[in-house]
Formats: sequence, structure tokens, C-alpha cells
Amino acid sequence: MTMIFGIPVQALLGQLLVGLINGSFYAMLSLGLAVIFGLLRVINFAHGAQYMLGAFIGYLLLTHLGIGYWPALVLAPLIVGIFGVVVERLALSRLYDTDPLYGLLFTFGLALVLEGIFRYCYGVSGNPYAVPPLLAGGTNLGFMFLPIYRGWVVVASLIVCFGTWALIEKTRLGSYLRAATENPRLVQAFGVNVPLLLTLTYGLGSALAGLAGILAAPIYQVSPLMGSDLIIVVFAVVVVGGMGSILGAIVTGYMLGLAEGLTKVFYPEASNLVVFVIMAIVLLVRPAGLFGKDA
Amino acid sequence: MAEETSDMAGLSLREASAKPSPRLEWVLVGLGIAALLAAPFFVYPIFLMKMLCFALFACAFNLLLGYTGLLSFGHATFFGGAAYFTAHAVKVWGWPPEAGILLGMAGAALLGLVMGFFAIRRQGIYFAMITLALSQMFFFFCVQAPFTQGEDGIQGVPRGVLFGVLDLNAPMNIYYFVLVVVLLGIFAIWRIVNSPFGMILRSIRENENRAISLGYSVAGYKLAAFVMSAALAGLAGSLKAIVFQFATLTDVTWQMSGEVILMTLLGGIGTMVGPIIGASLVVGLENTLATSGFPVTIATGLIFMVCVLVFRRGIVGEVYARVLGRVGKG
Amino acid sequence: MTSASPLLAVRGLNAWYGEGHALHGVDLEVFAGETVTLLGRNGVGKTTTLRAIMGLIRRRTGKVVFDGADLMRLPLHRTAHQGIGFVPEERGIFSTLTVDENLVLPPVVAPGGMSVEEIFDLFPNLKERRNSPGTRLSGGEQQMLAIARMLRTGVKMLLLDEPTEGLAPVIVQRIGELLATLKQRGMTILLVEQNFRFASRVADRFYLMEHGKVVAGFPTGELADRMTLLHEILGV
Amino acid sequence: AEISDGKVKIGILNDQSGVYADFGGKWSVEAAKMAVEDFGGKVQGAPVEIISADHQNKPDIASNIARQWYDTEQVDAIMELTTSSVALAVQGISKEKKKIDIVTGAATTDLTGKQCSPYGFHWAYDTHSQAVGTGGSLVQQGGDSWFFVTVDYAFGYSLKEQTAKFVESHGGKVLGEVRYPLGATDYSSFLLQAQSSGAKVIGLANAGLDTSNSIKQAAEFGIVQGGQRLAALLFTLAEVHGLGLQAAQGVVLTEGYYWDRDDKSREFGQRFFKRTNRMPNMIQAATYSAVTQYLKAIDKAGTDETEAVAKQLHSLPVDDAVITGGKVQADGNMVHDMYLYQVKAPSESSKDWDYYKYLATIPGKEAFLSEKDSGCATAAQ
Amino acid sequence: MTGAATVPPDLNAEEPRVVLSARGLRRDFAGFVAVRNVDLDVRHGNIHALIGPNGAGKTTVFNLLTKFLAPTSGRIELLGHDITRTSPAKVARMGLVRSFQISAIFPHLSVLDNVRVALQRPAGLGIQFWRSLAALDRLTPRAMELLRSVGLDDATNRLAGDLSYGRKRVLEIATTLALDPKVLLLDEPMAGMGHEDVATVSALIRSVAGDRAVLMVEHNLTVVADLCDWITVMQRGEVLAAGDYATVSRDERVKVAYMGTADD
Ligand SMILES: Nc1ncnc2c1ncn2[C@@H]1O[C@H](COP(=O)(O)OP(=O)(O)OP(=O)(O)O)[C@@H](O)[C@H]1O
Ligand SMILES: Nc1ncnc2c1ncn2[C@@H]1O[C@H](COP(=O)(O)OP(=O)(O)OP(=O)(O)O)[C@@H](O)[C@H]1O
Ligand SMILES: CC(C)C[C@H](N)C(=O)O
Ligand SMILES: [Mg+2]
Ligand SMILES: [Mg+2]
Repeated sequence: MTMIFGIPVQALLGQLLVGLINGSFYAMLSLGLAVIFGLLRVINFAHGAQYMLGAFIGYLLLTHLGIGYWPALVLAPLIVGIFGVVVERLALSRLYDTDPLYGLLFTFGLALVLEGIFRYCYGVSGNPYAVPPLLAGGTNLGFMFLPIYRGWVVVASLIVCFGTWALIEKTRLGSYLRAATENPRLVQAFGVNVPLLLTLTYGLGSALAGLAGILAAPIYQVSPLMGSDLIIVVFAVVVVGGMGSILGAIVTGYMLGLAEGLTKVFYPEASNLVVFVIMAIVLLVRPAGLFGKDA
Repeated sequence: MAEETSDMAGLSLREASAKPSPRLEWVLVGLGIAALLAAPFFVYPIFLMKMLCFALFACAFNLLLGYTGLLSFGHATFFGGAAYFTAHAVKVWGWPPEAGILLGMAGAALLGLVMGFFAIRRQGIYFAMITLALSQMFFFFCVQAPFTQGEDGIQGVPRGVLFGVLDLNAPMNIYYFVLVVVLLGIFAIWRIVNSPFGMILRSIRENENRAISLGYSVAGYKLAAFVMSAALAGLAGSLKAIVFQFATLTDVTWQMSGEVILMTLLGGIGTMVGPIIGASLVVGLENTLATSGFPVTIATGLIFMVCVLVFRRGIVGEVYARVLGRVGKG
Repeated sequence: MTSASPLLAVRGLNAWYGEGHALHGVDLEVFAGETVTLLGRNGVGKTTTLRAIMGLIRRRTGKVVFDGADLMRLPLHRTAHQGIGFVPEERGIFSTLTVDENLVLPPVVAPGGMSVEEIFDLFPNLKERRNSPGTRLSGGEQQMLAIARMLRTGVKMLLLDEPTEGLAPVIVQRIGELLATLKQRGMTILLVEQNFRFASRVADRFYLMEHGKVVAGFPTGELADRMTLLHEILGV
Repeated sequence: AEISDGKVKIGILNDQSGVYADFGGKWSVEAAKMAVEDFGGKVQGAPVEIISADHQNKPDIASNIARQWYDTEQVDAIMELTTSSVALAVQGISKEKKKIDIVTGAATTDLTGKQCSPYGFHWAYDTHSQAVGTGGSLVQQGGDSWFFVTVDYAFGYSLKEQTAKFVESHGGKVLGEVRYPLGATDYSSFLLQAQSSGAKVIGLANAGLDTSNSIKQAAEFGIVQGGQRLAALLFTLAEVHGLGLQAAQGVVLTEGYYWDRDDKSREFGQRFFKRTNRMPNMIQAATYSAVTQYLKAIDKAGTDETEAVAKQLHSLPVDDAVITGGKVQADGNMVHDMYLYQVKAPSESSKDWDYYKYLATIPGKEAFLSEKDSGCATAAQ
Repeated sequence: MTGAATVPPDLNAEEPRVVLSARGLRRDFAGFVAVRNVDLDVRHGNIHALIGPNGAGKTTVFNLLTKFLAPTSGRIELLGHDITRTSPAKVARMGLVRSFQISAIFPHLSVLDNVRVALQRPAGLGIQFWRSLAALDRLTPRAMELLRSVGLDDATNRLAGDLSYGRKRVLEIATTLALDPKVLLLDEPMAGMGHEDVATVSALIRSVAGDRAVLMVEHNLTVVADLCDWITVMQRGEVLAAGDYATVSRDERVKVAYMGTADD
């Protein structure tokens, strides 16, 4: 068996694949954050909570209404998206004229409330959500046993990420979004319905978090705490990628997933630090982030 | 490169534009101090001391947010870090309390130097996220480092005898000691804010490029402010370790960083008294809710949302604006 | 549209920045096809007038009627669709958009606008740099882009805030010619200008502002008679 | 007979909204109230009152409340005290104030070791009992090669180290360990490492959601089907319930109470279920036991004065609806039998909350450190 | 020091000494050369204009000279010191101060404080965090004097952000002057100003140029003709011509490229 640093190549491949799977979640979540940040200048601290919400909606649909995974895959992001729309209309839209930090603080509060409510109602030890029968089981790739569901997560996230990227960078709607990012009032004065654009963007970003959540439900325990642990890492991912850069968020998400995967093999104690260490290095070398424009 | 300040931007995170007249302010300060001197005879001292520690913590934090415009989401690092240093020095090395507290402050300043070094490279939200991430690193460090005793925390820290004469185990002794130190700390912050140095901080917050072109080394100023804020936050943490006789992970979590933001926001960003009031309210609320059965996180979160939406200036800022606004403008 | 009723009528327009009362009842009207220039010293409220007409200032009262529509009641994004375009003093070029994207950004609100090709003929500089980010252009180039992008939209009326500010004389000349062309095509223009010489070449009429109010209005023909007043108020 | 201020007041101080809220939480409060009712609501003619507070896992809040309870609210004893940092802090205060505390919700052996108190008691379980229970007994069941997945901080190490000690002393072997940082959400990488080690048992030295997620993901990667066994070193019925049998089947764990063990436990479990709609785990059950025992001690002492009650608590045998044959050591540790269980497969479960298959009993003497070994200075005298 | 000047500057009484010089300055932006091969000498006591069509690279040259941008190649000397690699704040402390094309003020400080902030550092009051604000009072007379000289003394207590555009520019010049710079770089100081202000500011610039060097970018040719001793004309990133106004304005290339055929 070939070895690299004392680890069989096959085991390493397995670990890389696992890293890529986690990277898929980082990518989807940081993408949502980047989209929201890009236009609203709001660091959506509630992103983790919305991810949790996505998973919980999946769980509740199943247990209360008997609605299974596939419909939930559509419904959960939709509901989270609508929730986002409501939040934007009722609250965030009132904050645009203020310092962007208020958006961060508001969503921070929102995250606490969401998490608190679910903790209160459903406890913290989490609830099970089964892998859909169609994707149950796994295949032996030779170097590892890959649960089919995890393979599906990678595929789904790639589709979602690059679809969103194309929407923003390649369409006319995208150029409205980018322009509104810089000077929303002026774009509105040109005749673009910017308030609607903002609402939909927050909805879209939230829906992306919800989608990640329902995708995660069969892998992790559906628990009120599932988002808050993840969100800070995702923030670091976004800093590394360069805020506001859509492509940066996606690519960095996958990359850091891989980096973390490797660390888990060679020095597992540091696997939760590696993202932050990379962030520190990137800040030293390229303060604007890997894909950020020069600030 | 020059970022144009949009003239459509409304109220931003800056100090209250309306302020009471200096004379009124002094009267209020005098009343406040008198109340604090008398308080331990009416209110539970431990609670008061906790409130005082958090008040200092919030004021130190406000030095950075309210007067330099930098939102740190990692101030728990300094608060909790200093608590660990002090607790360790006093308990394990047997240092006297005053030395332990100084060590805690110095340690916090050092942590501030390191974190600041990275964070001041970016502004605004980026700054917030970087401090958050770095403080999370420190949290993991504390979880794993043997000297912090991990999940258990450093327990049973002796309060000791101050300067070899004042026995801090007597409730009134420690209370007045804490009160004096906190007041000194807050005075230091007030001094910094209302100093020539503070003026430069303000101008940097207003227009960084212009400050550079006037010859100010902006990075140096920001770093200095960051370190000062960290050291003072550390002072608060060290005091807390002596008061409660332990240092645990709670004080280095990001939730603690969030809590100090809440205190400042609730009381009034960029006001001197706001953070003190905010800290008292939050500490009081946590205590009340603990026995009420109402989930604390929900309450905290709701306060955050309401503050941001309805009274962004915070209680004190709002009072200033309502009562004194018209006078102040003229 | 008879020439008797103005395309744009502003009555008693007041505007505030926070507590600051910037406009104290501005009255003016612009007829279809006219070029009208707003003169006044720094800070009298010229820019504010244009922004209040567009609805870019939130706190405003009074009456603004454009082409029969009451602009006071419309949300900001509907104003442009009435056929009115705004070129701000600070230009408002988007750095994350290329020159091309900047150019096609404002939605077309009515037929009859210029095509991108026509625009590039008018501003060859822009064509040369069409793929660079908008704000990488020089100050002057950005001004051209800011005007150019409104020409595509088919608006009936343009509000131009100091279009010659910071521009080289050749370009100023070019912009003068451009305004003349636009006028021939029937464009209505409300212009704010410090460059009195430039203004006097392109305008049909003048309004003079002082302290947030219009204090005088006269056609270009009367310019000579009004010199003393202008002297007094503008220091020209 | 005198009861101070004519009333016995017991404070239940625990996590009711944080990460360990399911571990004991508001159900522990219910259990305490049940104990009082079962005791008749009165002791020595004085009414008994239960008050409770949520310490949110913050030692400073806990100690603030504890001091306030002792100083101004005439609380006589504090119990439950989920999580070690809180338990140690409150035990320190209780010691200073000469008040009784009975910990049911924290794991650290320091409570009856280095930081023991003459008035402090530890009920239910500790890291040692979990280690012996799961580590020692599993080797006897044939699980003689181990790989640990350890959460990287003191709690994880002590669980792992103590377990490894018992594995080895029973003739088993430890093949390796992977230490992962607290707060990890994905365990597949660590589990793959554990899988490829070929160990017969994978020991999960962690707690709470970490354990749930490791178990769930182990199921996903087919680890149990692949013939390896999962040993959760600190896992209770509440979490098994949360995880569901599908994912949790086959997991081996140690608890000091299981409702379906015998008639006595079933009777208690069902009464608890009527009140709360769930079966108690060992922490909630132990809280019942702790309150009951405290009241018995007051009754016996005829007073609620701390020294006298502590003396009774140290000497009275523990025998109630939850614990059988318990004995309190000089270091304050309540020694009782622990049980090794295996989680049933869904097909084996015949009714609601029918989750465990009994594997073995760990006699109290083995499960807990003796007062000589505990390192408690006052007990050694 | 570095030997570019053959004669020690202050010995040469005829030619005012060169205080700021650039040699072979070049700056690329992702393949686009915004400034190439620019040589420039700014002399003490002179008002030097940098003119040229939009996009010629004038602002970029300013940014290079003040170190807000790093030159791709070339060399810059200030008062005999090589500052090619010096930080912008350091350069400012050495006496090279600029204004911005987009007005740069501290909007939420009062007009008076705007000026006092500029006075603080030279007065050694930049880092005193232990002293009271009253320490700044001794700067007030000088600040008032500066404000008076630009006609802003009626607005000392207003927030700078509430001033109109033109008056903001005037304020900016006042703060710049507060530093008493050796070399003053003004990027379009008259843009957006009314005629009256233009006259005030022209007079102001003339009066301060006596004992310092001024380099300004300006499109208002009347001002340039009136004020400037030396003019450098740029086009497409390069120096097209240099000389006094009369020379430059007769240059055919300059007429075609910049001044146009209209009057003036
Ligand atoms: N964003 C703002 N906040 C507060 N006051 C403002 C703001 N913008 C302008 N003002 C004030 O409103 C008044 C009118 O300003 P405005 O910009 O409309 O003047 P202007 O005539 O366009 O001047 P200029 O020729 O300098 O552009 C001025 O007194 C100015 O100080
Ligand atoms: N950061 C940049 N990145 C790319 N190109 C730039 C950048 N800054 C300036 N340029 C380009 O360099 C050229 C010179 O710009 P500069 O702003 O120096 O012109 P200018 O002479 O000041 O013009 P104006 O008089 O219009 O202000 C322009 O074509 C501009 O597009
Ligand atoms: C499961 C938890 C309540 C155990 C806790 N971490 C302790 O150390 O006591
Ligand atoms: Mg204007
Ligand atoms: Mg320029």
C-alpha cells in the first residue's frame, strides 16, 4: 500500500472525500451569507439559525404532516425563504439607513430567539431524521465506504452554488444586484424596484441556508444548536474568501472543507482551528481575502 | 480608495450627538457614586460587584465601539482571558490579589495586541468577524490548555489580602475595593475619550484617509485604542475572578462577547453612563430570568432586536436625545 | 402636451436633511423641449432641488407634477418610469460593474432612447474602456458615462447636476454640443451649473436660487439686462 | 427538634435552557417535587419547598444565585448542579456557608476528590463509574480491543483515561485514539480512523450532542453493521430517545437507573411518566433520590442544622424508589450499583421507551473510587 | 543627500530649490498603464499646475506622490529624501500634504474641530490620552485664524458634514493649510465652488505659496493662468508639455488635446 506521511493513500482519499462533503455545507452557507452581505451589507448572524430552521422544518413536516424528504427539499427552503422575506420586510428594511453593524446585531438577536424557541420546545439533544430510502445505504469505493446520501450532498451543493453564481454574475438581474450593492438609492432612482430586490435577496440567502439545513438533517442530529456551532466557522470561510465575492465564497468553502479534512487526519486536535489559522494567514498576506477586491 | 460617506446614511454607530451640560453631568456622576457607596447596605453585594465588573467591561468595550467605531465581537477573550491569568497567578502561584489583577490586565493587553494586529487590517463588519474568529481560537485554546482546567474551570481562587493589609474576604472590604477600581477604570476611559488622543480616534472613525493625509498613523492609533480597551476589559475580568473566586470557560465564549455588545447597545453606544446602565440591566435580567422559567436566550435575543429596531441610541442616548436634544443642538 | 402646461411643475417644494431645512418653497416649471438652468451660489439648494424632485430626499413637502403625474406620491423606483432621469453631481458610477454594464444598467422606460452604438460614437473614450470597472475611469470619463447611460433609457427629461464639474475644456465643449443635440431631439433638460459661461450657451431660461428659494427667473434673451442682479447674487 | 425558619427549602439549580437542558433540566425539578410529595410535603412538621433556577451553564450566575439563596432566601440545600464548572463553584460556596449540596448532574470526580466538602455529596454517576461500567464490563463481554474518539478537553481525557485503565486492567488493549476539538459537527473523519483501526470497540469519550452525532454518523457509515461496537461513555436515556433506535441501536452505555429494570423502578418510572410524559434518566431519578435522602436525614436528625444533617447523610443507607443499597462514603460519594446496557434495535423494542437490553451489573464498590483513593483530604482524616 | 542635485539647494539663490521631484514614474493597473515615464520637479515658492484632459493620470500622479498608491517603477524624492517606499502618513509628517478630489472632511466633527485635528499632531498633541481636551484650547486661535482666512468663521460650530459641497472644499483646504506643509498638493481645489469662493481660495493659495511649494490639478484655466508659475500638461499618462502659462497655451498639441478651440 502506498503511504503518504504514514497514512495509506486510500485512507487519505477517503478523508479528502469526507472533507469535500463538509466543504459542501461551508460553500452553501457562505454563499448565502455572501449573497446577503453583498446587497444588504448585513452580516446575517441568523444564518446558522436559518440553517437549523431548514432542518427542523424538514423534521416537523415529517413528524406532523408525514411529508417526506423530497417534498421537504423544496418546502423547507421555501418556508425559510418566506420567513426571511418577512424578517426583511418587518425589520431589516428599517435598518438600511443605519450603520451596517446594526444589521449584524439584529440578526444576532434573531438567532438567539430562534435558537431559544426551538430549545425550549424541542430540547437540545436533537431529533432523528432518516436518510430517504432512495439514497440509503452506501457504495464501496474501494478506498472507503461512501454513504450514497453524502455523495448526493456534494452533487446538490455544486448545482446550487454554481446556479446561484451564474444568476448573480451573468444575468441582468445580477447587475442590478451588484449596482444596488453600491448605491441602492441611485439604482432605485433609475427605476429599479430596489426594495423588492433587497427583500428577495434576503429571502434567497435565507432559502440557501434552509436548503443546507434540510440537506444536513439526515446527517446530523436535527438540533437547535446545529447552526450556532457552524456559523462562526462559516464566517471565517467568508473572510478568507473575501466578503461579497460570490465565487470566492463557494471556492473557499470547498477548499477549507478539504483543508479541514486533511487536518483531521494529521493533527485532529487542531481541526477546528485550521480554518481560523488559515484566516489569519490570509489576512496577513491578502487583507481583502483570497477573492476579494483590493479594499 | 477614498470611500465616500453616503449622505443618505442616517444615524450611525457613533457617540451621542446630544449630551447634557457638563455641570449636570457632574451632578449625575456625584449622585451615582453616592448611590454606589450606599448600595451594599440595600442590595446584595455579590450582585452589585458583578454588575460593577460588567459595567467596567462594557465601558471598556464602548471605548472601542463608541469612540473608535470598531465593533469587536471578541472582547470575551480579554475579559475571560484576564480572569484566567489572575485566577492562576493567585491560586497556583500564590500571588497577592493586586499583582494577580495587574498580571491579568497585562495579559489581556498582550492578547489585545495580537488580536488587534490582525483585526485592524480591516474595517467595519470585517473587523467584527475577524475578532469573532480570533476569539473563537482563544476559546478553543482555553478549552484545551491544561492551566484553565478545561470544563471545570479554575475554582476556589483565594481573595487574599490586598497590599498585605486589607482582607478581601470581608464582604464590605471587597465591595469597596471593587468599587474603587471600577470607578478608576471608568475614569480612565472617560479621560481617554476626552483627550487629544480621543479626538484623533474620532477623526479616524470619521474619515480614515483624511486622517492619514494629515499625517496620523491610523493603524497605530487603532491598535493603541484596541489594546487600551482590551486591558481595561481585562481589568474587569480580573476583578470578577477575585470576586467570584473562579475563572471558567463561560467568560471566553462568543456569547459573552455578544452580551457585552448587548449591554452597550441597550445602555447607549458612545455615552459614558449608557454601558453602566446597560450592564446593570442585563445582569439583573439574567438573575431574574434564571428563576422565572422563561428561557434567557429568548429574552436576550428579543432585547437585542427591540433595541436595534426601536431605540438604537440606547436608553441613555435616547434620554439625552429626548430631554436634551433640542438644547444640545442649539 | 400643449406648450401651455409645463412638463415639470414644482410648487412650494420644501426639503429637510435631518433637522436642517434646506429648501424653503421652491417654485419652478420647465416646458417640454426647454433647457432650463438653475443658478446659485454654493449651498443654496440646487442639488437638493433636483434630488427632491426625484424623491431621493425622504423628507419633502410641496407639489411636484411631471407629465401629469404627481411625483410626490410615487415611490422612488416609479419616478423614473414617468420618463425622468437624474445625473447626480457625484456621478454614481458603479465600481463592481464594467463600463458596459454601467451603461445598460438603468432600465429603458420609454422607446426613443439612443442605442449603445450611438452612445459609443458620441464618447469614443468609453468604448475603449468598455470592459474596465466603472470607477477605474477618470473623473471626467465617469461624468461622460453618467450622462451617457441616461441617454439609452428614453426619458423625456434629464436632471443634470453640474455636468461640467472637473471636466477639461474640450470635454466641456463636447458636452455642450451633446446638450444641443439632445435638445434638437426634443429632450427637456433641467441643468444645475456653476459654469456660467457654459450655462449661458446651452440654456433657454434661467432660474436663480438663493437661500433655498427661487428668487428670479428669466429667458436667456434678458441675460444682458439682468447682469447686475446676477452680479449681486452670484458675484459673476 | 427545630427547623430553621420553620421551613425546609431545597434549591434545584441546573441548566434548563442550555446544552445540557435535556440531561436533567426541568424534569429534574419535577423529580424533586415528586420526592417532596412522596415524603408527605412535610418534614418534622415543617413544610418542604422546592425552588429552582436556570444557571445557563454559567458558573457566575450559578454562584450568584447560590449565594443569594443561602443568604437571603433561607435555602437549606442546593441540588442537581448540572455540569462540573457549576457544581464545583457552588460546592465551594456551600462549603464556605456550611450548607448541604448534592450533585446529581455533574461528572467530575473532583467533587468527592480534590475539591470535596464535608457538606457536599455526589449522587448518580461520575466519570469513574462510567469508565468502569463501560470499559471494564465490555472487555469481559469480549470487547478487548479499543479505539477512542475523545473530545479534546479535561472531561474527555478523564473519561478516556479512566476507561483505558480498566480496559487494560481487564486484559484488553487500546489500539489508538483520536482527539477531536469540542464543537465539531462532523465525526465521519474520526469514525473512519476508528474503523480502519480494526478495534472491536469504539469508545466515545464525549457527552451530549457530540455523542449523539457521533453515533448517528457511525450508523451512516455502517460501523456497527461492520461488526464494531460503539461504547458511549456518557450517554443516557434522554439522548437515546432523542436519537431514535434506528441510529442508536447497538450502542453500549452505563446508567445507574433504567425504568424497566425491576418492579420498583418501573413503578417509579411510570409515575414520573404520568407527570412529565417521559421516562427519567439516571440524573433525574437521582435527583429524586437525593431529595428523598435529604429529607430522611433531616427527619432522623430532628433538625435541619447542617452538621447534623450531613452526619445523617453520611451514615444513613440509601434505599428508595430509585436506588437500592446505596451507601455514602466519607468523601460524600454515594456508592451504588451501576448497570451496563445495550440499546435495542427497533425490531427488539416492544413498547414506548423500551430501549435497553441489560448486559451487566457493576457493583458499587467497583464503580466508584473508594474514599481512600478519591484524594479527598477531609475523608482521609 | 542622494546626489541628484549637484548643488546644495539653499546655496542656489537664482533657481528656487526643488522640494519634490519624481523621475520615471510609472503605474500600471492590471495591464493598463495609467502613468508612464513622468518626470516632475516642484520648486519652493512656486505654484505648479498639473493639467490635462480627463483620464490623463493627474490624480494617479497625486496618489503616487503622496504614496497612497505604490509606483510600479520610478523614484520620488521629497526634500532630498527618497520616499519611494515610505508610508503615506510618514510622508505627510515630512511635510507633503494633499487634498482629495472628492472632498475629505470629518463630517461629524465641528468645523473648528476639523481644523484643530490637523493642528494637533504638529503641536505634539496626537497621543496624549491622559490629558484633558482643554489641552487643545491653545490651538483654537490658530484654527480660528485659518477659518477666518477662508471665510468659514461664521460656521465654526456647525458640523462639517452639514456644509454645502463648496464650503466643505474650503474647509478641507483650511485643514490642509493647518499642517503648514512644505509641499501642498491640491486636487482640483476649485471644483464645485462658486465664483466668490474661487476668488477667496485663489487669493488664499497665492498667499500661502510664498514659503512653500504648491502642486495643483485644476481645470479652471482662468485660475491656472492667474495663479500658476509653472504648468505641466499631461496626456494619456505622459507629460505632453511643460512651461509657464504663455508657453503652454501657445503649444498646438496642448490646444488640440486639452484647451480646445473655444474662447480662452
Ligand atoms: N447630506 C446633507 N446633510 C445635511 N445638510 C445638507 C446635506 N447636503 C446638503 N446639505 C445642506 O443643504 C443646503 C443645500 O445644499 P445643496 O447641496 O443642495 O447646495 P448646492 O446649491 O447644490 O451647492 P453646491 O453648488 O455646493 O453643490 C446646504 O446648506 C447644505 O449645507
Ligand atoms: N485604481 C485604478 N485601476 C485602474 N485604472 C485606474 C485606476 N485609477 C485610475 N485609473 C485609470 O487611470 C487613468 C488616469 O486616471 P486619473 O484619475 O489619474 O485621471 P485624471 O487625470 O485625474 O482625470 P480627471 O481630471 O478626470 O480626474 C484613467 O483612465 C483611469 O481610468
Ligand atoms: C454531560 C454533562 C452534564 C457533563 C458535564 N460536561 C460535566 O463535566 O459534568
Ligand atoms: Mg450641488
Ligand atoms: Mg482626477
